[in-house]
Amino acid sequence: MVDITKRFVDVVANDKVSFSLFPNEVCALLGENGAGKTTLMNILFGYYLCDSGEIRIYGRIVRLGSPKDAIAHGISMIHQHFTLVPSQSVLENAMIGVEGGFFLDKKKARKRLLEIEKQFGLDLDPDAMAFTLTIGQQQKLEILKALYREAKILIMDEPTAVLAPIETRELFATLRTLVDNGRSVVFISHKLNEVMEISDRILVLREGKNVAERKKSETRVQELASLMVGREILESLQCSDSAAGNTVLQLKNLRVRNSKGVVALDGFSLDLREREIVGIAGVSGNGQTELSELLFGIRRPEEGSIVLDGKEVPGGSPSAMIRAGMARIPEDRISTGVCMDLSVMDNMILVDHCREPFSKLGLINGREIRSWVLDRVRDFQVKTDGVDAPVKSLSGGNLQKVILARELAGQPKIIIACQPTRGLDVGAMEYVHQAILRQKERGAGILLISDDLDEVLLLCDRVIVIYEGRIMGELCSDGIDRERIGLWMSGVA
Amino acid sequence: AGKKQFQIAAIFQTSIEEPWDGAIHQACQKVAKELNLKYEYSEGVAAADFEKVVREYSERGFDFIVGDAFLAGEEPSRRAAKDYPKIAYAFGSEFSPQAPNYSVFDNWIHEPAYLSGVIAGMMTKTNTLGIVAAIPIPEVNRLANAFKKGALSVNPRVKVKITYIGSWFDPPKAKEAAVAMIEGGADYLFAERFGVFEAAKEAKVFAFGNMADQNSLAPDVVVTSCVWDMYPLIRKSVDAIRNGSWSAKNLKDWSMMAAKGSYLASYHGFDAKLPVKVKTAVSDLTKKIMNGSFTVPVIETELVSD
Amino acid sequence: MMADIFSASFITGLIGATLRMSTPIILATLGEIITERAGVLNLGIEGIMLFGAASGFLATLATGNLWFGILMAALSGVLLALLMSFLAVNLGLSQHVAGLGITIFASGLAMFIYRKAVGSPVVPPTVHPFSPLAIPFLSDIPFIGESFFKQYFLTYITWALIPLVSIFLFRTRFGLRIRTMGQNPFAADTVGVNVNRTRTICLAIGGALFGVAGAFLTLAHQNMFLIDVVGGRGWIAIAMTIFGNWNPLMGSLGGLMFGFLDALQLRLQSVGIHLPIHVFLMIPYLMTIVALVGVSRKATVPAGLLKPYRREEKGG
Amino acid sequence: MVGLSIVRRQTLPPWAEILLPVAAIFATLIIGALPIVLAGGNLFKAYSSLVYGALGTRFNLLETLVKASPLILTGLAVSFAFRARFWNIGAEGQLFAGAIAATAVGVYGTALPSWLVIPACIVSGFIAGGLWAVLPAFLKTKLKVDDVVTTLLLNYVMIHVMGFLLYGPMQAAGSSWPRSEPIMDAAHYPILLPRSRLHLGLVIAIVMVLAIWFINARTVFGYRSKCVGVNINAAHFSGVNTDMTILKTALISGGLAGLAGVGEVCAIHYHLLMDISPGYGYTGIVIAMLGNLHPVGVALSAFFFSCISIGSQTMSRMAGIPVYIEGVI
Ligand SMILES: Nc1ncnc2c1ncn2[C@@H]1O[C@H](COP(=O)(O)OP(=O)(O)OP(=O)(O)O)[C@@H](O)[C@H]1O
Ligand SMILES: Nc1ncnc2c1ncn2[C@@H]1O[C@H](COP(=O)(O)OP(=O)(O)OP(=O)(O)O)[C@@H](O)[C@H]1O
Ligand SMILES: [Mg+2]
Ligand SMILES: [Mg+2]
Repeated sequence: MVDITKRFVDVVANDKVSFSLFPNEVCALLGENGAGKTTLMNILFGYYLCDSGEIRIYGRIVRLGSPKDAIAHGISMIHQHFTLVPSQSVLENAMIGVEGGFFLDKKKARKRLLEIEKQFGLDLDPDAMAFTLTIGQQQKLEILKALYREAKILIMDEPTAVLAPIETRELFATLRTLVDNGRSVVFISHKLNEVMEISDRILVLREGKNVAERKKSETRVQELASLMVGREILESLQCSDSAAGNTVLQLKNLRVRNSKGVVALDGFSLDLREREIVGIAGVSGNGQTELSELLFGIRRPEEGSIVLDGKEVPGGSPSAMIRAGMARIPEDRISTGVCMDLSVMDNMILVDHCREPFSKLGLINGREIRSWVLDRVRDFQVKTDGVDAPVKSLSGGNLQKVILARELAGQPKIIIACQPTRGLDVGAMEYVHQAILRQKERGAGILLISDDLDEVLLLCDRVIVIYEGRIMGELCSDGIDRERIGLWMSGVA
Repeated sequence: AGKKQFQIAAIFQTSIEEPWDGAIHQACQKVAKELNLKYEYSEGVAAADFEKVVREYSERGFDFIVGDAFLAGEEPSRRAAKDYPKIAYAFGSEFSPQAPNYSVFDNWIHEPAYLSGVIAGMMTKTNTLGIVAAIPIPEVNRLANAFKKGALSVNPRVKVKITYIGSWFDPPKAKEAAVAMIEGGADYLFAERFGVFEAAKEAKVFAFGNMADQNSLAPDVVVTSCVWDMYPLIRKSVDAIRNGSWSAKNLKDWSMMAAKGSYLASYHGFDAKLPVKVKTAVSDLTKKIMNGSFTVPVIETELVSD
Repeated sequence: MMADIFSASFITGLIGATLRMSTPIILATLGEIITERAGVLNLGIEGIMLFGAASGFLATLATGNLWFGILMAALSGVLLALLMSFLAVNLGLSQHVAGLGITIFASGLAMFIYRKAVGSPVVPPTVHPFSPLAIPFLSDIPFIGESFFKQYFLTYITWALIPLVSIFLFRTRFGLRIRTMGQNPFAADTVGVNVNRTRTICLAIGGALFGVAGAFLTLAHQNMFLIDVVGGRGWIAIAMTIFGNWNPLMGSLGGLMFGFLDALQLRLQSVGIHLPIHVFLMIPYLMTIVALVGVSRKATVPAGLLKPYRREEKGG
Repeated sequence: MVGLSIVRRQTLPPWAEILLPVAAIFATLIIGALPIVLAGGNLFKAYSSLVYGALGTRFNLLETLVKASPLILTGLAVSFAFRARFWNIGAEGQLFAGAIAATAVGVYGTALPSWLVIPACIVSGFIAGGLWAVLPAFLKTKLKVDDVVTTLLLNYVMIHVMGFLLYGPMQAAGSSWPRSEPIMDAAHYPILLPRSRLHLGLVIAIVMVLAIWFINARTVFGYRSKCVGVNINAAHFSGVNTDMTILKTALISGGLAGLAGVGEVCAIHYHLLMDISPGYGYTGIVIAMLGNLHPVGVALSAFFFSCISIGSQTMSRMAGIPVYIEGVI
């Protein structure tokens, strides 16, 4: 790809970016949120048309007008948000678009799929419905889809953002197999350690421009981080080690079923105290989501009780949780965190709008709200065109800042943070981590639910590992033993 | 009247394909052509727009405004008539005329309906007759009852089935209603609504048309039809307006057989098929009705299948 | 009276009528299922059916050929569906508005061309319609022969279409693509399936079925065209689509239920059982709502329904 | 989630939001021209007579305003519901419900002091229409039943309810037609201008436009209803009682449609009949979308539709074009 330029209405997402990829290599694409990585890859995938520049594949200039063209040239892309159809089986998902004849020949397709699975060591039941798959399995399915289309070039947009360490390791093994079999991979990630682990070559973008290209052997994490952000990053968090206080959240013997009626949490108990960060680690899909839903008040426990700040609260009421002083940072920012079509101001006030002085007797006090939101935007350094800009115009990091600003406004006693840095670049991640630590210093009890073990280990005072809805074990920060945690996460006691 | 061309306006709540409004429309057209009058009409006038349309014609100086006022048009047309006492109004209505200028009329075709009942009663082999009707309102019930009375007058053993299809226009449904009756044994059907003849044709039974001569729809099936002819009514009204003798009246007499406002249509192909006995009975009765020695009873209650 | 109801002829007649009356509803439901599976709610259905009824009738009136009429009905259904597609798929207008607009437009146009063609005579023109086709041998079976195998050809076709549409949706390449884009158009696009084109094709198939469903009313069940022939059957098909959980078999079952209640109601009247007609006419609607409550929990609403699909490119 | 990410960063510039409906109007006028030409009409004459018919004389203008009143109300009803993603296709049935209630008060409420009759009609009509909309909203929130279908089906149920009443308990004595007794004089909406049909309904409609504008812009409820529409999960998560918000939205939406029905009974027909609305509820959907779901936009587009409807009647008479083209346009 040479001199690719892509403009959206008001931003230049790619400005004369050049990029090349060689056979048998993993090339990483690095950059802050909004640097233009996804855009560049979407152009390579034929999903966007570039305004100028040219694309050459094996030396020949090609025109990629749609994903169909790209697929024909052996390019497949696995998007950040998976493109699976939940109500269809693995097999059906894999064969869409390359079904062969008029009728679906599932027998033949299945044979081919199983062959591919064997060749690359990916095992998935072809008849499983996509919605029953864990995130890691869904990703395998995406890779299978690509291989089913005989992809030579595989683009993966932040594939590890949603994976647990074990899954990441599996993915990397798969990627290695792919590369050894003559495929090339473009790997986008914000996790610099991973980038250093898997890639052969690293390309850094900033504000839509090439800034640097490094061989893995010639660089270090620190250098990459400063290349990305344009300044030094010091992920050395300092926090006064004050003793934890009274218990603010007590979960006793909870049993929770998920929407499919399966028991997702069983016999789950936990104490959270003031000035304490407790981490929940585990491979995703082992009850973390249900735990967060329970604490957010959108799911009811079947058994057990929740005691918030000394008072027992019934499940199933978000407002009861909020009233009891709980702040919630949701896992899925877009679908449960914000209203994408509404302005920064509207989103910022979502929780507190019915509190005085923001509203009185059912009437909204626009002036109060505006000045308060302006303060918040300033405090949290949200980058936006103004408080009236719709939040969908914000980058992922800034979106998360809006949520933090909103949730941390009321000096909450308890904070439930789910995957708070998923998809964020190192700069934003640093910011979020610091915000969490500041809350701890202030006296809040924080429950951190994260698939990112590094993050959990970095921030938490205690780590609880769950597996299939049960607590496998608990460790204090001074006795951290990665090996043990890894075993617990895979269900070995 | 005067030097200015005489102008008629008609206001219809349905489209002019609907037989009731169609009858008025045809008559107006005929009279307008015959006497070289100006004729304009509005069809499909929504209930909410009725008053606007009446007033618009009144304002534009039409001499004679006719139409169907049932339901939505009643009050608006009467209110307008009060405001324009010089203009003559005649509306299809279930209520009384309103002095000085608002007359009412209706489809008084119970007489031919009675006659067709007589034919059916004499001809039926199964002693079962059927009526497919729209909605149980007086205009419809009147015909259904007359048909039944006519049949019973010549054949006391006859049983009459009736189905109201619940709408003015749903031929497929009317057909299904007819099929059901035929399967229940009916062999002569009174088709108050469109849709019946197809069923009769398939099952080789017979039917009577309504409102217009509908023989052409199914010549093998339609014995005869009860025709409503608005021509005499419109013609006589125009004459009365022109010579200044217009007053608010119930114009129903002009829709009766005696005034040729309704009649039994020609038998067409059935002229040869009907026994002489039947034809004489009908023509005798017709004479009696015309000269007033026999009056067909008007019953407007809802009919239920025997 | 009760004896009438339990007589064999009442029951065979009832079944026969049920099949006839449900035919247009089932046809339209199948069309709507295909369209909605692809992610487009076509509220133009009522108007397209009416237009099909008119154009099919007029074509037959002009040529005397019934199959030509059916063909024209299907074609005009396709044309209107393409207009819908242009508005709702290509321009991405709200599917509600585009659909209702099509219904208003098509109803007006149907009446307009009908007037143009035949004027407004006292007695409407008629055609010689399809007659019921008795299938040899099968129609001689006692009871069921009379009700099931003496039907219009189009009714047989409709019944054949139910499994065919199922196979089409669940067993063919095209069906897989349709289901995919109804659930997740983005997924379909990223595997190289042209979302908008496929949606257009589905709309066209649906439009053809709507047109034929309308023509069934004027060319088989009846032999004339009148303004209200369709009488809300299109809206019922929309309800049946959802009632049937976007499944051709279940949707057709719903259509059958509707036909049954209507037929039953007419037949009870003719044996003198006098129900308050309006209460009775309400029942099918209420039953549909009750049924919806029952199925809603497992409803698989196509997630892409109502959402126009564009790549960011076009919007930006 | 995926769907969201597609439209994620796409905002239309504000001029496009205004231009789009205008373009739509022009498109319809051009498409509408086709059959006019086919019918052999003179296009210029046709459109000028349309404008004349709608606005040309005092009488025509006032008639246009008369027709605009119910259209504004149904348009508002739909827009208010749609804003909260409550897909209310049932304004027609809610209008009927309001009309029935107003008639009941207007006919049987003889014991009421006369100054109270009109307010009683209005309130009961609002409540009846509202409750008829709350039913599908309840099914939606509690039982997850699709609201598009239930609201649509309930229209038909209401038509039959009305049929039942008008052929049964509410039928006027001495009439076998489906009509009620006339409402008492005290229930007649006052006429605003002499020698016209312009009535209180227009004032009510305009007050409602302002009220909805106020609710949307300034109240907690309006804000919640907007959030629920944009992302119900996020709203629920943030402690908004989403079920309650939808139910209240439905109540107001149905109530507005009910008011349209009250107006038709108390100012146009003075009794209840089956054809009380020529599809005002359905037109309301198109009006709401054309008005961009904004109350002022709704008022303008309702006025526009009223012009088209009134004007095209004149057009068909003057330019010799069949009235069915009205539907086409
Ligand atoms: N469809 C679009 N319309 C308008 N602007 C867009 C669109 N897509 C992306 N952008 C803008 O282009 C820039 C680059 O976005 P892109 O998604 O490529 O960033 P990224 O590097 O992938 O970021 P992240 O790390 O958050 O995934 C951003 O400023 C973004 O707001
Ligand atoms: N698990 C759940 N799934 C779906 N909906 C739920 C669930 N739990 C609660 N709801 C609904 O969400 C809405 C908001 O509930 P919530 O309990 O927060 O309101 P509340 O606290 O009772 O009332 P208020 O808003 O007056 O404070 C309620 O209408 C409730 O029925
Ligand atoms: Mg990205
Ligand atoms: Mg609440």
